Amino acid sequence: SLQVEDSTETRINPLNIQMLSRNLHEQIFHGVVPEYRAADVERSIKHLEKHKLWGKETSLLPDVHLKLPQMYGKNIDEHFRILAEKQSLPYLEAATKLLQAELPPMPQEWSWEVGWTRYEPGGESQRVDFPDESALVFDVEVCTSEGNCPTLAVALSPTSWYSWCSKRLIEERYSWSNQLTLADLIPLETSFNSSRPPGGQWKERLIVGHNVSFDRSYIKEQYLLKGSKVRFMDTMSLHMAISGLTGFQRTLWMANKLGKKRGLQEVKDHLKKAGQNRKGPMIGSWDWVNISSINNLADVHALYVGGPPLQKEAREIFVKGNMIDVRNNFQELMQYCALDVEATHQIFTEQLPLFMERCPHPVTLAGMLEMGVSYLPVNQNWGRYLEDSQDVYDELQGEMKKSLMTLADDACQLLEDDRYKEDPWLWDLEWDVQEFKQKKLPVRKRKNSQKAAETQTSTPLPDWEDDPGPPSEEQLEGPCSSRLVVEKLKETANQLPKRRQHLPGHPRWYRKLCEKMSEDSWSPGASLISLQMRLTPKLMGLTWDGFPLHYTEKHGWGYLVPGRRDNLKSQEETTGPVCPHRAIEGVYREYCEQNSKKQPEYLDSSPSDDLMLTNATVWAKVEELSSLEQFPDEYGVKNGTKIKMSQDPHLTSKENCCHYHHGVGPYDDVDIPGCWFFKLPHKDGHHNNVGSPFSKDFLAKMEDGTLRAGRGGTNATRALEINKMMSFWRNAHKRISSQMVLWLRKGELPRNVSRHKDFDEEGQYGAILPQVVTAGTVTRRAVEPTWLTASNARRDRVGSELKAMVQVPPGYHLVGADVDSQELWIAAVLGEAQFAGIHGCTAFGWMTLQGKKSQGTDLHSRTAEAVGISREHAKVFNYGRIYGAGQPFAERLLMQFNHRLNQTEAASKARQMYALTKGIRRYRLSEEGEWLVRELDIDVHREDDGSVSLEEVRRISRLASQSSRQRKWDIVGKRVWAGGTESDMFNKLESIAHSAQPATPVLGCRISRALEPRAVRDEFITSRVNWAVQSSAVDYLHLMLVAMRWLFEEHSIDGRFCISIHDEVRYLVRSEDRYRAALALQITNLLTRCMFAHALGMQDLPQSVAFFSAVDVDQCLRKEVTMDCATPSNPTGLERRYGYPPGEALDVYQIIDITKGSLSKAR
Amino acid sequence: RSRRCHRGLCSAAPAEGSEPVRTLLQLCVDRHYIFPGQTNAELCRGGFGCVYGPLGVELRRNLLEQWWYSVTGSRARVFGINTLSSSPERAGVGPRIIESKHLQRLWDEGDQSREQLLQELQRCWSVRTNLLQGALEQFVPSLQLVSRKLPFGLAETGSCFRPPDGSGCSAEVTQTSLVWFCSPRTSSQWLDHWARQRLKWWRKFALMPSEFSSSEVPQEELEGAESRVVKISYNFPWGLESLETLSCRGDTELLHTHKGVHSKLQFRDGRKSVPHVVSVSGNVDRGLMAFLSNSLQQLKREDGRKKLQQRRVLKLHPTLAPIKVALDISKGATMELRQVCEGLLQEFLEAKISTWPGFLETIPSSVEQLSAKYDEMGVLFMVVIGENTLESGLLQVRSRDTTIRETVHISEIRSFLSRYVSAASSC
Amino acid sequence: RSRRCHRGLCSAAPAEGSEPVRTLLQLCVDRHYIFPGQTNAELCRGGFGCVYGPLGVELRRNLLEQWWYSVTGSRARVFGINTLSSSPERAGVGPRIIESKHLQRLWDEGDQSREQLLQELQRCWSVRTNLLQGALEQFVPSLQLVSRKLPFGLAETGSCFRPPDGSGCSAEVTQTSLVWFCSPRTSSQWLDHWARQRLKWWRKFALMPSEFSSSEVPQEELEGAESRVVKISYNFPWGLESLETLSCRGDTELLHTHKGVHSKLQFRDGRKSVPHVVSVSGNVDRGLMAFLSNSLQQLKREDGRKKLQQRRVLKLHPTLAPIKVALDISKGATMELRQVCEGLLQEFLEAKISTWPGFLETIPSSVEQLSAKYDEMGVLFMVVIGENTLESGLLQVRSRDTTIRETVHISEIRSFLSRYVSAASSC
Repeated sequence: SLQVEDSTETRINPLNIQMLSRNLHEQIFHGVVPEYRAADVERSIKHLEKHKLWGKETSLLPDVHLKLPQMYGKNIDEHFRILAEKQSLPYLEAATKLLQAELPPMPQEWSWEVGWTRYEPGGESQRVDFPDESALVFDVEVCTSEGNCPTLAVALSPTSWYSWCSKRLIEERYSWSNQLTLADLIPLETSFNSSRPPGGQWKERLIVGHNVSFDRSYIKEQYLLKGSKVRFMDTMSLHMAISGLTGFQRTLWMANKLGKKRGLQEVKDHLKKAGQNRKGPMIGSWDWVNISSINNLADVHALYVGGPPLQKEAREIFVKGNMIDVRNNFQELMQYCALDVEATHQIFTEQLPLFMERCPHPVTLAGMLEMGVSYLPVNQNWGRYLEDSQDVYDELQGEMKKSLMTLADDACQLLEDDRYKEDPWLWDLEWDVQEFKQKKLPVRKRKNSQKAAETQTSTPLPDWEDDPGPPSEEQLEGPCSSRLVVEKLKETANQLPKRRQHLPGHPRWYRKLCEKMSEDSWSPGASLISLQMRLTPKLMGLTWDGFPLHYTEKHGWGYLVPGRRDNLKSQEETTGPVCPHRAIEGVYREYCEQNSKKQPEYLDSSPSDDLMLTNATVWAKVEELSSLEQFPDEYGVKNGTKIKMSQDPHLTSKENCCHYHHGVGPYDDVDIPGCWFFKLPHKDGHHNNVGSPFSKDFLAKMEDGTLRAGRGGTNATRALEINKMMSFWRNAHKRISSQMVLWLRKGELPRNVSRHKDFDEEGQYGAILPQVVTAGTVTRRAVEPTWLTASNARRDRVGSELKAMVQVPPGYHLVGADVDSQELWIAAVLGEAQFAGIHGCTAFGWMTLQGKKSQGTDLHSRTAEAVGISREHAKVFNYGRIYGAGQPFAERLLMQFNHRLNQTEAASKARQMYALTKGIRRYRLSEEGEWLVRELDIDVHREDDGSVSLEEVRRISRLASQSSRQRKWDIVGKRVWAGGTESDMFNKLESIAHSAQPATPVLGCRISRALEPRAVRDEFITSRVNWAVQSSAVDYLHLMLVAMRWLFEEHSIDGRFCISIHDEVRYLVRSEDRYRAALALQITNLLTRCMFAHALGMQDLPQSVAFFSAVDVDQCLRKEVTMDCATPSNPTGLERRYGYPPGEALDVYQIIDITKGSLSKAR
Repeated sequence: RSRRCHRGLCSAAPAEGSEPVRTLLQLCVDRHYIFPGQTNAELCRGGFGCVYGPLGVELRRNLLEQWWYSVTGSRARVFGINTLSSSPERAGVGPRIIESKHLQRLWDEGDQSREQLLQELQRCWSVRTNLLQGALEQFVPSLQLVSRKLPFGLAETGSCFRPPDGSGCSAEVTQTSLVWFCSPRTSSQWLDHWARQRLKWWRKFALMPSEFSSSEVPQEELEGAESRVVKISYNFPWGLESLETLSCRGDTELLHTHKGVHSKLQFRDGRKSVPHVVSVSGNVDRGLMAFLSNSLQQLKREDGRKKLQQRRVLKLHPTLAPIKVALDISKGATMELRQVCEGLLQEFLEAKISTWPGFLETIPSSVEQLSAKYDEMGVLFMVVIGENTLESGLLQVRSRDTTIRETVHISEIRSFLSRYVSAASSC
Repeated sequence: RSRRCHRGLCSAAPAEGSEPVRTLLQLCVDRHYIFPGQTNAELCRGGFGCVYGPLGVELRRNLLEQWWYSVTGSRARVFGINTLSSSPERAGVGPRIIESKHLQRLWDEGDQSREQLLQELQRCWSVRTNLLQGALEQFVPSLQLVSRKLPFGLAETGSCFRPPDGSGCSAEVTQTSLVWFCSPRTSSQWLDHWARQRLKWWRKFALMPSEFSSSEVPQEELEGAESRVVKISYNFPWGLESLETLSCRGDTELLHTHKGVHSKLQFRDGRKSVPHVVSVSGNVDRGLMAFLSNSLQQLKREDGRKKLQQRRVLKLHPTLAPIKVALDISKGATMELRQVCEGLLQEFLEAKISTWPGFLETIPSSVEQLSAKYDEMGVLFMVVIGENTLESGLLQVRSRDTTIRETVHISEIRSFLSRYVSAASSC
């Protein structure tokens, strides 16, 4: 065995990776000295050399001296088990009571009274402050039309039923404040008007519910800054962990349930793919449908409990009805709510044992309990933020509409002299106008009027008029004669049709943009216009590389390229609008003149926002694409990545092609005289039509000038700019402004807040409880629609400062950190454990640990360099690949980054990138295959590990079938990746995914039953591979939560869990404890990583990943402590507008310096 | 952006030769926004008050009306005041006003020394250079209005006399002023609030809102008591010029105005602080020019004979447009047609729709010439009464914005116009 | 009625001892029509512009608005203009305006003779004493507007600086002016016409119309170019004072202003005559006092304990009343009640109903105290929101004129108020 060790604190492993400082290693691994086999070391060095990483200079980090708190058990795994068991014990006990209880009978009659009522088994009922048993199943119903106030609730303890009614339900009043107070919410631990529990002691209690985070947001004590020890178990989350479905599976499941297995396009595609599977028509892939369900209570109930289906009709009253409806159906609705509670109890009884079996490590449960009590402090600035954002948004919206309306008005001028016929964009709009209609008068009457007309005298005006002098007194007093004439004329209104024509003198397209005068909401002009309309790009005169845009029903948005000659003759005969191809030539000529200097190639334009993908969105993208991708055909008989474009029958044949422009097309079936039609490129491939050139996929093309407004000058350009600014708030404002904020009165705040010197009497202090589903996806990641997906503040996005609006109350700080490259490290360490069991032994691992941006040796720089793209773009590729995306994904992405790249170039770049990273597919022969090779005596070329290449497999297969015509041989056993930097990692991930019972390597949580090979065979591989990494990341988070809770309790750090957003955790901590909390966080990270290494059989940890690179100590929630979060709605930034200076970002050395390395309270 | 001025008339740095500037000013004169004259045009361009024609007066009235409504109507705690433009109490500061007969008498008496003469002048009332001082003076009496509670504001519009540099005389400018009194802690927030509100207001009436912008004045350019200043500016063809200035002014000026008597100034927040002042001061004359400049649209078009023509339209916001509708007779004016016009005119005036009595014009013009003229005047609609109006009651109504002619019945025209204007002002 | 003035401040001839006068002025100060201060009260009473409080400002705005609407909206041929209150072209007449820094510099240079100094001052811009001159100057450019046809008028409102005799300084007064150009033949008829129209206008808004009267000024009191003068006066507690002066002024001033160039001034009546001028000039500041004085009603009443009380009501015409409605909370103000008030306030402000936010007052008063206060302010209605509003949506609405409290539902109050005010203004 080899040992490269130094006598001092500093430890280096044989691959020159700096390991944990000696004192830390000893405290954590109890003196277990890692040993390395020479062969492994040698193999690793060879591998690193091959990827030009061996011998690269590495730098040493300063050692860390730290006295860790006393740890339990004989190793770190036991330590964590003991902590978690201790933390979750009271709640597990409570749960057990629920499971074992013999339930009391459900009351027949519900009490119409404000607050809680308890029902005794005997039928009598009494008012109580709150149910005080240690475990409850609980459900809240809210009449949504009346605001956010809870309406009624039912709770079930092992011994009694309870009901709760709100004051607003029982008492009728003309108006209720729309601002909720604690008194409006449901008390579970305190009596009315009190925010302290009876006896002053908070009890550990458990609340069970389906999607319980929703119910939690209506519980009074949950909004208190500190105190409650109530925890929540969510039957929906438990279900996801046991039997959850991926997004795509959910679609299939629904289709299956509705019996439309063949109706949905996606299902069709899926069946087609499944049909190509060599397993033949007998697919096992539908088995999973029966052992899973989607998330709603009724379906989950049917899955775990069965029996008659749950009735959900009554729910509609809460959704669509008002308070009066609820009052009228009170008994029925109470009953409905109680039945839900009963069903939830039944589900829970079935689920808990299953969950404990499938997620056996106690940390998982303890982590989920902690995750369920997230808390976001806010203050009066929240209201300001909502107001400002909406305000700015409305203003921009108004401005955009104004611009568009002006464009529409201006276009009307073309009606004069039919000038629209010469307009390159507007020639094919509907320009017809209507005749103004008047009723035909009956003949007799007409005669009369004719007569009247004849008798009408026409008096000429005098040549000049002298000053007539003032009107006489009579003239002033009596009705004015000219008024009488007008009044008389008004009588001709009877000749008008009953229903007035709508703007008959305006062209038809304009008419459609105007509201009818008869509408109450009428406003002048083309007020119905919006960016999404088909004529808007034309009004703006959009061009693509200088060609005017054109829309066809069949191909969506494209553009017209002038110069076509073969279809010019036909234009004499056409009756429809004729294309002014001369004018189009003029547009392009002008464009060429303006761009006479050769345009620089925008090969690597700065990434637009949709490419600044968060890790979650990268995965969403990958999943979406992989569901459409064909199954990689392992034999290569069919090409899995067929280019659909070549199949398109409407593509113009080569001879007729446009000689000077290359793009998607031309399409022959669009017969526009003098012009070829090309489609705008679609991000998902050319067979897709572009529905709007304003979708966010084209934002980057507008920024680089490919797509631009040719007319209306500033109006059109400004509209495009505004569209970009509004994008965030447009999508998010509903969710954000419906966040339920509860403001606490002074007496409801802890004294350390209300007596703090910064406490503002006129300020508001409160909280939002984000409705986090603790395990909301099949990977057990948390799901929440607002906070967990919020992007960071951007200068040009209204409202994107959202997260920074989470602001601490006086005397508190937010302490938190991002786990550095969490997913990359998890993937890497899995690969390393597989390859040689040494940290840094694979190229991928080495880059993750030691790679430096400055030396170009980190992962992203390497990919960027290898493929010739920017580092930012490379990042997207790298994450996508690790999430399981294949080459087609990379191809598509490449073309999206640079539309001037053609398919062949993109494909070759993608292939190059995959060969370098993921490696090449190689095969192990099956027993049958080995037998054939021996039998037929084939000379097979094998790698060191015995694998063969695809060509060899094909050759063997060919030879085999030659020798025996009929028989089909199954010659391939295991498939492996080889030769790439990440091959071993993928091999490990795939081996997990393909194992009979896939489970996370660290905490041993098993994959959902709906994804186990037993149920799905070889399908959903991408999801399963991804699951291995993602689910391990969840383990990581759970470990951290458990460790943090332990350290907070052990060392009396006054704080609470706030929120975790994927790889980021935040705690709300009393200001005086903030540095100790920061130290606790660093120690937590150290222990968590060690736990990972330990579980993978490596009794050591590289120093570079042991600690967070920085712990943020801040007063608001933001990605970087220095971000000022200036946006259009917050133009002056956080510091100036809200008075929040930058926070501190402290590394472990700084923290040790401040705290002297001690978690204990200073004396 | 400094400017040489002589006797109050500014000759802006970039000579006014530039085409768009000349076009704009010429149009203002031709279309009765301002009265002709070189001096007048220069005042107008320099952002000073000038002699306005009937359309300019209406535009200015509409503008002031909208300002007043938006500021005093925006919050319950803004009170309008009106202080004197000249005052004996401000003696010693600002330009002074002196009776010419008095001057004459001094002249005639002839026995005073120069010092005495100057002293005599010095004793005269001075005229204000801004509205701030007046509002500060009225702070104490206003406290009673609000029972000593903050925040509140005093709004005022009126003429001020600004000394263009170099000259001994003062030119006149109509200012708007909101002086906002708030707690020291919130003054910066209020500044932001008002800056946003004001910018929104300017943009609301603009054809191209982005030409109006706001910017923070850098710390090093602040003067006197200012601790923060935000300017709202308009991008004129001759460069960016400030329309409205908002500043955080602390409490020094307030204390100084009331001779440092803290007790009089304190408000009820339990801490006995003196309020801070946020001032919002705008230049209506320059604002008027900004809207004229912003709304002037020049559209190129080729006519039937491929000749390039320019159409100039003053697309003023319907709320601001000085004339909403013009009444004309198509051709062959007769007494009968004229009577119809007069009747309609009466009806419109009663409905407070400002109307241009084009039918009184005795020199006949073609409908095209009239349209071009009204477009340049910013008239929203041209109503044409023709021979067949007498039979059918139908009118031709041409829209400034779309150039399209629509047929409307005489019984519906008034309500259409009223609705058009009121709907446009509410959105 | 001559008055002794010192430095612009008039001490009116009849000492202000008289009871009704004191009551009126005190009420104006107490109820925020004018700001307090001896000087201010004197200015106000003397018919000069003074420092107006929020209610005074609104009343003045309403008055000016009505004047403008009645004059420019009355005939198609009245055009609004706006001239400068100071002008370089009027040098030689009227008070002069001089920059104090300039004065300072002259002082410092110290080497000029008195004559030079006076000359220097003489060269400065002068401020106007009336609006007539400005209109006369704009006659020629305006001719184009009307294609040289008569009659037509130029209307303007603005500050003028009037020299109260004896002093070397000028006080300020807001004037209204209509300058009517007509044929020499009709000018006397037009004078009568306008005199009748104007008197009608004043009386329209009066509680006691007969206090407004018109009278022809005797021939021997005419000045300068005047050939006939009619005055409209109000009978103040301190005597009759003139509010508006109408005069036939012939063509001399017009000719003089345009340096006698006949050709420029001729109009098209086939006779090449120069128009005659009829001027209508009013004093808004004094008019405001007239309406305040006219509408103040003092009612005696005995209360339950047979004690004589005085109820003072400012029964201003609904159109003029600066505040139409006050919003108050009956008692026990809660956040919820306040929210209702704020909602209503917004609704009223949007409907442009000027509203007094009484609910913001933190010192509680009884409904009786509030009514008395609002009566003195001239508030038309007091709306009281009470605890039961939250349940039933019902409000108490008390009328200033009847003192009766009516119950109105919250959904109907806005339209009730709007209708009340608009109906009152049209009759």
